[in-house]
Amino acid sequence: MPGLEDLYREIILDHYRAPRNRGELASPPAVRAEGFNPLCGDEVVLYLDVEDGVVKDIKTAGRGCSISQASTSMLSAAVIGKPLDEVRQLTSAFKSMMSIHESNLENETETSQDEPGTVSSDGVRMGDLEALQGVVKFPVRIKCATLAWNTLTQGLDEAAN
Amino acid sequence: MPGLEDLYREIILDHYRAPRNRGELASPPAVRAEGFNPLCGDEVVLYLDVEDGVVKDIKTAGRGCSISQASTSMLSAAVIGKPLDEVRQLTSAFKSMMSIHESNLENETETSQDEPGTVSSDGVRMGDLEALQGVVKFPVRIKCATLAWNTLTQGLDEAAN
Amino acid sequence: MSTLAPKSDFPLLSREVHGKSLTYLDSAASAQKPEQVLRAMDDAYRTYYANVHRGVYTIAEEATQAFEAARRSVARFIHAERTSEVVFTQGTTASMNLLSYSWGSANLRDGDVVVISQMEHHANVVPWQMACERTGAELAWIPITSDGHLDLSGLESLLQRAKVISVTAVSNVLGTINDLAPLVTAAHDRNIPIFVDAAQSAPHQAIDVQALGADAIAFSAHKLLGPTGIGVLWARQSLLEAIPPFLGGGEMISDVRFDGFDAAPVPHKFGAGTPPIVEAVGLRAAIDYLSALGMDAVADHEHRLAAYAMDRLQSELGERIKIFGPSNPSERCGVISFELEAVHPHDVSQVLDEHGVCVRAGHHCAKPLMRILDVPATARASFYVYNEESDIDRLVAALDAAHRFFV
Amino acid sequence: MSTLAPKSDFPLLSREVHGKSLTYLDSAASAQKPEQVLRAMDDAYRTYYANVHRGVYTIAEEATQAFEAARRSVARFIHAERTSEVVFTQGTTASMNLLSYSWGSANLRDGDVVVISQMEHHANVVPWQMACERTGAELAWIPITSDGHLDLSGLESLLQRAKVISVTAVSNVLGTINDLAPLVTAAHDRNIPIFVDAAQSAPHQAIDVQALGADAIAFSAHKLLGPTGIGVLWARQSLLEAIPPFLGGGEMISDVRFDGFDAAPVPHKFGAGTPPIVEAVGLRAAIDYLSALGMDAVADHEHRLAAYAMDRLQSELGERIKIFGPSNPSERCGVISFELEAVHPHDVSQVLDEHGVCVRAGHHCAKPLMRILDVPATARASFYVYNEESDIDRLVAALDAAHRFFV
Ligand SMILES: Cc1ncc(COP(=O)(O)O)c(C=O)c1O
Ligand SMILES: Cc1ncc(COP(=O)(O)O)c(C=O)c1O
Repeated sequence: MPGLEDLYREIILDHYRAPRNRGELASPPAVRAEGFNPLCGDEVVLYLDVEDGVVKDIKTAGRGCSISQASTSMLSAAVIGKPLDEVRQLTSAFKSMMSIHESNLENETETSQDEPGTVSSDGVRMGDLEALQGVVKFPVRIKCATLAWNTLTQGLDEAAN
Repeated sequence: MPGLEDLYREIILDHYRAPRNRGELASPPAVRAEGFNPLCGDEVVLYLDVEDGVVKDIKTAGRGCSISQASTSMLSAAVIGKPLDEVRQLTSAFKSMMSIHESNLENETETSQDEPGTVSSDGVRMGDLEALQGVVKFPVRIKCATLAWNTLTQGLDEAAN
Repeated sequence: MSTLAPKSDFPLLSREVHGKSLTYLDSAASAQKPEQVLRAMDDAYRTYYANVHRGVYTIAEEATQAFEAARRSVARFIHAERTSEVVFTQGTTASMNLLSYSWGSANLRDGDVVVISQMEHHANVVPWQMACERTGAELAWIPITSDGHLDLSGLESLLQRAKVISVTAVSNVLGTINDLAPLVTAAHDRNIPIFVDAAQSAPHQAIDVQALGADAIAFSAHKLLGPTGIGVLWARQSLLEAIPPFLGGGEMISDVRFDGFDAAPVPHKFGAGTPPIVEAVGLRAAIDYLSALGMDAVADHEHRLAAYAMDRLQSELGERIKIFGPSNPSERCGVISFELEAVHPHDVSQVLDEHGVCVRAGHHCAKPLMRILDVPATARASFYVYNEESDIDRLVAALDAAHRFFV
Repeated sequence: MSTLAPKSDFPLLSREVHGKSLTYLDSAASAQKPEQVLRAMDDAYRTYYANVHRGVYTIAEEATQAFEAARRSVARFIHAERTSEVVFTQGTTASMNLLSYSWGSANLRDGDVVVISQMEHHANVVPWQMACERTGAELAWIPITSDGHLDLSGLESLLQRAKVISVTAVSNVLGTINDLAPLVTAAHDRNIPIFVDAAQSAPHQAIDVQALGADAIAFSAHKLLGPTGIGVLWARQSLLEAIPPFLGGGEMISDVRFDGFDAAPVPHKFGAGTPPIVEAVGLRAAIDYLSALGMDAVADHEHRLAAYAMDRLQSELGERIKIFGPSNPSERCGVISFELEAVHPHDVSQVLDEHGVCVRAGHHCAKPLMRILDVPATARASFYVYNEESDIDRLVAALDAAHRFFV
């Protein structure tokens, strides 16, 4: 049985207690993306200022559990100033760490049978984000961790249009 | 556990094999009443010739199991030539022998907890009809036995109008 | 200072979680089952299982008798006038849908109003929203007071074009025991029916549908020590007779022709298909179990635990906790929703689980109420016959630990 | 000359009736349950029971995993492309009603035609009669041949204004295994869907919904060694997404506001209310049990018993018995309906009960077919994995005795 310390690493609690990049950006020009987990009510709002293929600035809002809010904060710290291709790599590395199968005969929230992902297979450096790895041992909470990242993808797609 | 001989008394089988008063009466003037057991498909048709408060003639048709058809045959033999008040007494004596509760908190087909009825409490002479007493030990079949009598009541009500 | 029912009757309660003994405080979501219920069901499958109705052979007859005996048991439990007023469904949700489809299609028209309250479970909201979409009727919402009671001050105007009132007897979030009498009177003064969601009241207090005066009530077996897969709709015979059938199929017909069908008499008219046979046996065993405890004793026990819990939570956690719903414990069932300062309900529930304490976190299928309370979710502890004061002590200790962990 | 599954796995089969050992020949009405299924359910209630979805604590998570694992099990059993195409309902009847209400309301209009067959169970007749009443559509009936097969010679004209075909895979009266391929082709040539009542096929032969090509199928757990209270609707993802929700309530929403609701994604959109949780666990155990036997072996076993039964019944009872349905046993499942000369089916069943032999007597929820066969009722013997030749020998002997008794 995984223990609480696997889920609530110190760095996660730190991001939860002192979230980075909280605030708003005028939208437009920034893109505003909103993510919502209907099952638990978690809410994530991202303001993205994308210029010349780089995430120039990001602000976050929303409310929810420690995992969703810490994940949002960590995401903001991880992507700020990064070129879009790196951000996309990081996103897919993060999702693969969360081992979410989109395979048909598996349930959406199902975790893989293999060992939970360590550092991404593509060799992307995850940094602090690795602290969220423990979440995969708590399948119900995976959606909390991925909500911000799904919202980011949504926002970047919108920014691309 | 009651045995088959309780249900299928010799006299019942006799009425089943050689039903009395089979046939039709022109209607009108005779009243035609039809009864139907939706659960098992038993069907009883009675032609009643009621004159001056007396069942002058009765003919029967329909098809179904031995109990429903024997009961129809026995009914026809029991009521032919009888004044209506005697017929009504017999009907209620028969139904009480079948111990059907119409009480609200009991199920329609429920049998009583007391001993199954013997000769009717009103002292009505049941004659051959008593042979049908064994049916109460087979709750599923009670509706087969009472179908003809319910149809009779229906027919007599109609004749009274 | 003890449980009402022996804890040892409930096999699951002897389980451990994370090396801790289990403190099950989620009975409002679903109750644990006593041995007596599990054995009754197992025994049915092992000794007299067959499909019901129509079978002539011994086992089929025994199964039918057991199934119909369960219907009588339910009728007695809720003091129904007739057994035939008891319809078995899949649960409260299915019962409310039966009403919203069947009663709704026969009675709701464009511009009519369906009156519900702001504290309804989705099971008593969404079916009516759907019925409104189908018929052009509209919803009107009875508001709630800051103390978590129905606010009936504006009832007159809400009822202007009302065709039905459908309300919960007990809130599954606030624990509020609603006083339904004025609503019953108001409905009947206007010759409209009143339906009651009894999902949270049937398990916890005696119900007398005749004294209550409502026209229909719905509840689920699984919250009442019984199995999943079965629930009850009780409605007045005259109402059941007046409305059209809902689900079509076997058992609910008296004849099927190429050009149409005739419905069977009530209650079979609403019993399409093979019913939850063994579940009915389980429900009966649950009712027997509760009746032996006595429903008044059950209600008292829960009031006692609710009072103890509110007292302990407030005295131990003080400003750090906010409890929703009536401040007077005697106005509520054993359901307590709360917010722990700076800790999200999900995290509360997660940390409590580590202590073996099971509480629910979320919107409790009452999103409209969450909007009114202005929270995305709450944590909820709920008590039943197998709980006692020491369970609440463990809850309080675990909450204290959770708060320290996060703040 | 033996059962396919050990008889000792089925506790009920060791029971005696009237001092005789039991010969259970009514599996088409409902199957008996193996130990493995009963233990899986009992174990769920005893060790990991809680309401599913939304719960954060360990037991709720375990219950949710078990429930969703059952969905995957069903998906694999019928070779569904996606797990999300599997919807749990109360049974075949509820599944057909979901289609007739939800698909029907979105697709049927005045003058449209719904094509069914004369051998349908009421579960695939009455819901469509009701949908026709609501929408103004009409029923058209595929006739049957004298040998008990679908008569497709007039299909073209039946399909003129057709909006859907809904047929049974196997007749619960005649035992006929229908060749659905030409119907699937005809439906898809016209761009209309075809729904299949698989209540009598899913328990008895392998199903591959992708190979079958149908758009939806329905079946019940209780005929498939599983518990009462649960059934399955499988439908293509695109169909489930296109049609509106059926029952409203908790779990089937993604949001509920005062002015309306948003439905959850498939399959939860069709999962209103607390589902039959432990029943799903039981269904999974039943599927595991059948899969271990092998569905092809199950089908072979039944063909063998059907052939043996038809041979023995005809050779021992000769002119005294009339068997309905296909004369070639390889065209039928293990279901044999018959008429015993001069003995009403009810009396047949009653006398057989005295010999410990359980057969069903009645219209088998197929009144339109009874009208075509021109009988008020039939007696029906049906076989499953726990039956063997000696059961049929006892049936034949008891029928002989019944005939002597009455004639
Ligand atoms: C062919 C067929 N369809 C539908 C049904 C109805 O199944 P259920 O009663 O489980 O809903 C049955 C079973 O009686 C059946 O044999
Ligand atoms: C007040 C109330 N109504 C309705 C329901 C729905 O019950 P079920 O999910 O058993 O259909 C619940 C239970 O969650 C409830 O608490």
